[in-house]
Amino acid sequence: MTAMVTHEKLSMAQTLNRALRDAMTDDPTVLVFGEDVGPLGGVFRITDGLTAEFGETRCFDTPLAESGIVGLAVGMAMNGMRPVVEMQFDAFAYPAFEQIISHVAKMRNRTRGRVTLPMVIRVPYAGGIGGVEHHCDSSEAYYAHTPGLQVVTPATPADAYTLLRAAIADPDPVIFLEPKKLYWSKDEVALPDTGAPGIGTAVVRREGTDATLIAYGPSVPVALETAAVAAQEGRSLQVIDLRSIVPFDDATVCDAVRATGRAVVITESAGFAGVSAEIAARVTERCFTSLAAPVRRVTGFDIPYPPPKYEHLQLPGVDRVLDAVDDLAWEQ
Amino acid sequence: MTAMVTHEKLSMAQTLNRALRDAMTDDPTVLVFGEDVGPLGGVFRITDGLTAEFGETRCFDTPLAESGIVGLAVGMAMNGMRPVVEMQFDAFAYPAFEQIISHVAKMRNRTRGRVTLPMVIRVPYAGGIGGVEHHCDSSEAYYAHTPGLQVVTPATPADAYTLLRAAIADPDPVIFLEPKKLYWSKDEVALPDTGAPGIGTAVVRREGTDATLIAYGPSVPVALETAAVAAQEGRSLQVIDLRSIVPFDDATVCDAVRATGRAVVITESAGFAGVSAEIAARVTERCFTSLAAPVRRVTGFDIPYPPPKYEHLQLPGVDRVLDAVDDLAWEQ
Amino acid sequence: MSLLPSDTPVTLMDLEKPPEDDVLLRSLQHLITARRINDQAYALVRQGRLAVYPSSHGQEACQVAAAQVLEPGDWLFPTYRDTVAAVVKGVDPVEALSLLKGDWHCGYDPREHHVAPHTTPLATQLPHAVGVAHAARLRGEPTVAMAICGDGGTSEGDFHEALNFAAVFHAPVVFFVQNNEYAISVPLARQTAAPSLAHKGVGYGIPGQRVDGNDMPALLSVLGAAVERARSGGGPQLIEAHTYRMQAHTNADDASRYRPESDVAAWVDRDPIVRLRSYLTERGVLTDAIEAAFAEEAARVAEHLREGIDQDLKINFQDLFAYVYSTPTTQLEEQAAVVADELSREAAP
Amino acid sequence: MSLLPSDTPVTLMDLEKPPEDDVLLRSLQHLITARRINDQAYALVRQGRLAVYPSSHGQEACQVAAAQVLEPGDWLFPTYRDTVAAVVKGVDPVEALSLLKGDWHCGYDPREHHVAPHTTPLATQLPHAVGVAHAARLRGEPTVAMAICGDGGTSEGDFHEALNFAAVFHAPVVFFVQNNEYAISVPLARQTAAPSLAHKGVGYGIPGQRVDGNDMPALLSVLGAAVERARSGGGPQLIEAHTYRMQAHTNADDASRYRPESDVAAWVDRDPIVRLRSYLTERGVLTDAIEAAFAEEAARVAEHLREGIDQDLKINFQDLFAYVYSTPTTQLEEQAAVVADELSREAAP
Ligand SMILES: Cc1ncc(C[n+]2csc(CCOP(=O)(O)OP(=O)(O)O)c2C)c(N)n1
Ligand SMILES: Cc1ncc(C[n+]2csc(CCOP(=O)(O)OP(=O)(O)O)c2C)c(N)n1
Ligand SMILES: [Mg+2]
Ligand SMILES: [Mg+2]
Repeated sequence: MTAMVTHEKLSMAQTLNRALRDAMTDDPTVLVFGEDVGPLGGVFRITDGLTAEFGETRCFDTPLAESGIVGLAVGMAMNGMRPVVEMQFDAFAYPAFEQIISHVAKMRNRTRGRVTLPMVIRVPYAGGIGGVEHHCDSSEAYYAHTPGLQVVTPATPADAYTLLRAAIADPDPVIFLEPKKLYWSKDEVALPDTGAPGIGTAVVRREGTDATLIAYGPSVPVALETAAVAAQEGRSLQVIDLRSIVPFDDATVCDAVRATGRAVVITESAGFAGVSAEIAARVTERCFTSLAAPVRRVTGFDIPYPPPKYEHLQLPGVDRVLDAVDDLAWEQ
Repeated sequence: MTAMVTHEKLSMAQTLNRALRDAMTDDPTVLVFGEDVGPLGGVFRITDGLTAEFGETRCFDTPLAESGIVGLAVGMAMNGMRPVVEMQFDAFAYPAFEQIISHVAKMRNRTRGRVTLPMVIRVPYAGGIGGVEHHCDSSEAYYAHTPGLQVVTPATPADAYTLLRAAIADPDPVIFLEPKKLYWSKDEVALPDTGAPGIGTAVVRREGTDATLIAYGPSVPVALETAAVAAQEGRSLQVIDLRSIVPFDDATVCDAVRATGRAVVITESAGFAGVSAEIAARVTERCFTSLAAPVRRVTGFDIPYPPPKYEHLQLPGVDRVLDAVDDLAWEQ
Repeated sequence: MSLLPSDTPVTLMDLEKPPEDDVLLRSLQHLITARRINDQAYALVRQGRLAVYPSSHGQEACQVAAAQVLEPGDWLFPTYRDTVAAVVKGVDPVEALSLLKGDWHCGYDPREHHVAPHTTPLATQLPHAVGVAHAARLRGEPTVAMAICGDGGTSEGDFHEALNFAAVFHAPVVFFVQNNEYAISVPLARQTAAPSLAHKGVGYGIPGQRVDGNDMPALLSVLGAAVERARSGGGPQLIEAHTYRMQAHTNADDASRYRPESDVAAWVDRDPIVRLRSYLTERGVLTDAIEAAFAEEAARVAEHLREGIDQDLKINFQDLFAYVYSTPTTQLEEQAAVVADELSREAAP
Repeated sequence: MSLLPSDTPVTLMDLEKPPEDDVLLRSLQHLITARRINDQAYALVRQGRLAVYPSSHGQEACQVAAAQVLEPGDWLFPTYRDTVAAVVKGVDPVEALSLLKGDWHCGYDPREHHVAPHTTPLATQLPHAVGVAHAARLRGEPTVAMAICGDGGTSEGDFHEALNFAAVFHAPVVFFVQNNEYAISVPLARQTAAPSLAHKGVGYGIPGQRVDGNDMPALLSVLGAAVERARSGGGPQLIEAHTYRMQAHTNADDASRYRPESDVAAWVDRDPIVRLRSYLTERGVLTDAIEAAFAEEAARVAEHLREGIDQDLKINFQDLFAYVYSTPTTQLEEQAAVVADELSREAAP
């Protein structure tokens, strides 16, 4: 983590808003559009004030149609703009799936680099906010499995700023997943230079020597909390925040696991064929001889996201992670 | 494999057609619809003759709209029918993604079992046929990661028949993935009772003692061919055909790997966060102490499916699988 | 034909053949109960007993009409905003609101009253309605499907595909667009450049009609005729009702960010209940006694709602795993065992 | 206004102001070359030198007109069937066909002639056209986007969303529907119950027009006017050209399974080339010498195509990994190394 003296206590919602504002100020081709992002400022207020400040050609509401929104962004990116679009909630990005998979992810490749798509698709995702059905999906695996997309997800207000600025500046498309439950979490942040690294780099959020917890987005605070509890019980857990799912930072993750010899991967999404499976598989492939125990996964169950009153049972929590840590063949 | 005396040499396309015909004969609520499935019989002729035999209320063409097709099927399934719909190619199922993820997969759960959807979505998938872009996607991970879907894929004409019949008879939705390149592969098959097991069961396609190759759909023949070559080199490779990705047959797979102590997973799809990652991760979780080497994955690269003249480089082939087998720490 | 008067919104249309008085009295009773449910639910949210409520306050005439014109065997496809329509079709309001209480997603049995689970992903219920109607038609049943969506929902691809499928298959569906002028903060002008949403029928070969969405007799007449046309082989119908969202999108929304209060005020006079009440009073069929009975019934329903919502939820962790498939997979059984083990250790002293 | 004569398809429309003769001569030249490309490509498939070819044989007037009415700065959005339109807009036919030869997906540089990569997922290119046009408009550029789709494509959700976005943003897009009566085997009647596809404009507030798709002067006139309306701030336009797919969907298709040859025969007389040729001959502007020159030019292009397609492909495995991202990820570098290693071992003695 950055040792820089910070200047303001800001929520992730605020730093995301600042990132959009600063990017729009610096580059007139940056445009923001989607559903309710204009005068309302987005249902999470991430685009608050942008229409007022930059006018409604720079930040505007579209008709209610996600495939149209992403398709419009593709066309605008083909013609000199840097669109940043908002999908209102995770599950409401699904109508845009064909545009994302067949065009956003592939345009550069199918034109042999002649047409590039500098665009960002912002998706508030995951649960923990007591939301009703279709408002809490963890959809990262769909994107992460699709070659040609970059998939990024911040866990801190500082990362939110730096990663969103990097995503907007990137020549290629980025799926930018915002953990809804962290929108209101605050932190001291220095802007615009937070000191955070860019896309593709994982960071060690907490040092530890006994085992490595690997997490991203909404699961990072769970990992940190678990490490704090474990420390009281005499166990030293290291916490890695991936920040970027694609590209994946093999070096940081594998160095960490080789040092501790044990790992638990934590994700909110359903486990089966999810990002947690990829992490477990690749860490095992690369660190097998260093592993004292198989990499354990603590994930959402393989069920549709449950109703609000049941979500505490679905979400990986400290106790469930501690159970997994306990399972890591300590008797050896 | 079944020891039954077989009666006919049939291609997978033919047994799929037979399965549809027999299901429609047995159950008047079974309907087939999609694009070009009527008089044309489907671009792969899987629905050949059904309109002629059952009339155009039982097998019919729809307007060209995949979300509409799947949505129509949901409604018909809600009202007493058993629709079997065809997506013309893998990538052309993406427009139906929202319907599949938010409705097909969730209807039973969100209505606490009061509304069930007995429906099958047939998707010709994967490559190896020299197809142009959007005609060779391996899309199984998107479905397999989605709780509430069953994901099935046959590798033999017999399995094609039995699994499709089982899928149609199932009370819950099934994504039925048909490996395009195997449509024309023939085998002796006894119909209707092929002796093949139903959904959820993996089978050992070839016995072997040194290592286990785990494959499904289009990769099964690759695994078998590899095992044949390896046998000549003195290595005994066991081949498992998953048949059903969801539900996953942990027992068969893990028993096999525990016995050989080594495993290679083969899939055509991009490796990152794909089904191969899940298999590697869960086999490792469950068989860690039996493993002499990390489970290796041989998969498509993490690139959009390449042009026809390049596909031989992308597809897992015998040599690449043999290389992976060679890597399984034999010196131990 | 349009039944939307352009300049006299506070009176009712002169209908050639208005609905019978007893039908309209039943409508008024429903309207009064509907308003009461809307306001009660809103209050429950303020008290923290419901998580959120997308109210149909001001749109009750659309809600009541959509259900009142249906036969028991007909299907209703509601959105998140159409709780009251579901209730008029027969669903217990407590069950209809259990989703918003945080209990299991669809609180009612859709098959009991032929009310589909209320749908949130916009316009995705429309193809389902076509499927239900087409299946019924194949079996020779006289079922009609009433599929509701909002003005915003008309922009989604599924709206297009559903209307087109219905037209091509000549399915007995009435597509009922409640145009309340807003999709959350986005006004109709950002949703379409067409002269009306009813014009969208033209591109599918579906007859489209506009109607004043706050005029109960006109709604019954237009929707009733549409249902009968659909039932008798006339194919799908598109009806746009022009109404207004009197409150914020949900209580979580702040409408002052995007529309002035004065806009809302202009619609107060067009309140569907006031208009129907004065019509029936003028006709001399609405007495104080009847009004009192309606109010009492509405109060009873509100009380039932309060009590039902107040019931403590019994959380059963098994429910998480029980309904994903008809037979749980071994994977789900293993996962259920994890939770069972956790809970038993928590419960242990 | 419709420029589609209902009963006199073999003559041309009487236009008030037909295109100038020199424009039409250029059209004829393009038509002759276009036909030649179609037939050459078809032959190359039969010879196994192209994998597949969705021919626009019979639809060449649509192809030529769509490109001929555009300025160099305007964008064309073709489907898989619109190779010839791309060529008229400037793309080298060898490059345009490299996808179907099995070489890299998009054989040409879309930015060079403002021709988007031909799109296979139906209707998905339409929102892109809206985006390109809207971006140009925001920058004050006079660009128009010509977005082509088929009759089948109009049923997709993206068609709806694109037209609606274009209308709401008043984007300078001409949506050009080539109604060739079939979507593979599915006839128009299964695609829509609307009186015409041009009627689909009504639901978006977009003017829709029908035109005889085999009448070159009418197409130039209608499409040209649409482009100019779009360019001068008139917003999006929808044009349906009624034409016919004379051959199977692609050579891999067997049209005899779903349509009788006699249907096709009825369209032979309406051939757009024959009709334009006789018109120009009657007007006395088409001489034998000009015809000979056109034929020579077409032969030259066909030869260029044959030679280009005959070139052996140089497969460079690095290309697999080079264009996924602007900077390859470490994962892709590792994967490229796997292939490099395999190839080097194969090459080793
Ligand atoms: C596919 C999809 N995209 C976005 C949303 C988020 N959302 C919920 S309601 C709403 C506005 C809908 O407006 P309208 O259709 O007019 O219905 P109303 O709320 O006015 O009744 C939006 C954008 C959603 N539910 N589904
Ligand atoms: C989304 C999608 N679904 C299905 C297909 C498969 N497909 C390719 S062409 C075609 C028919 C298209 O018909 P139409 O739009 O009329 O164009 P035409 O081929 O007649 O030019 C179909 C179904 C596709 N390319 N994309
Ligand atoms: Mg609305
Ligand atoms: Mg066509």
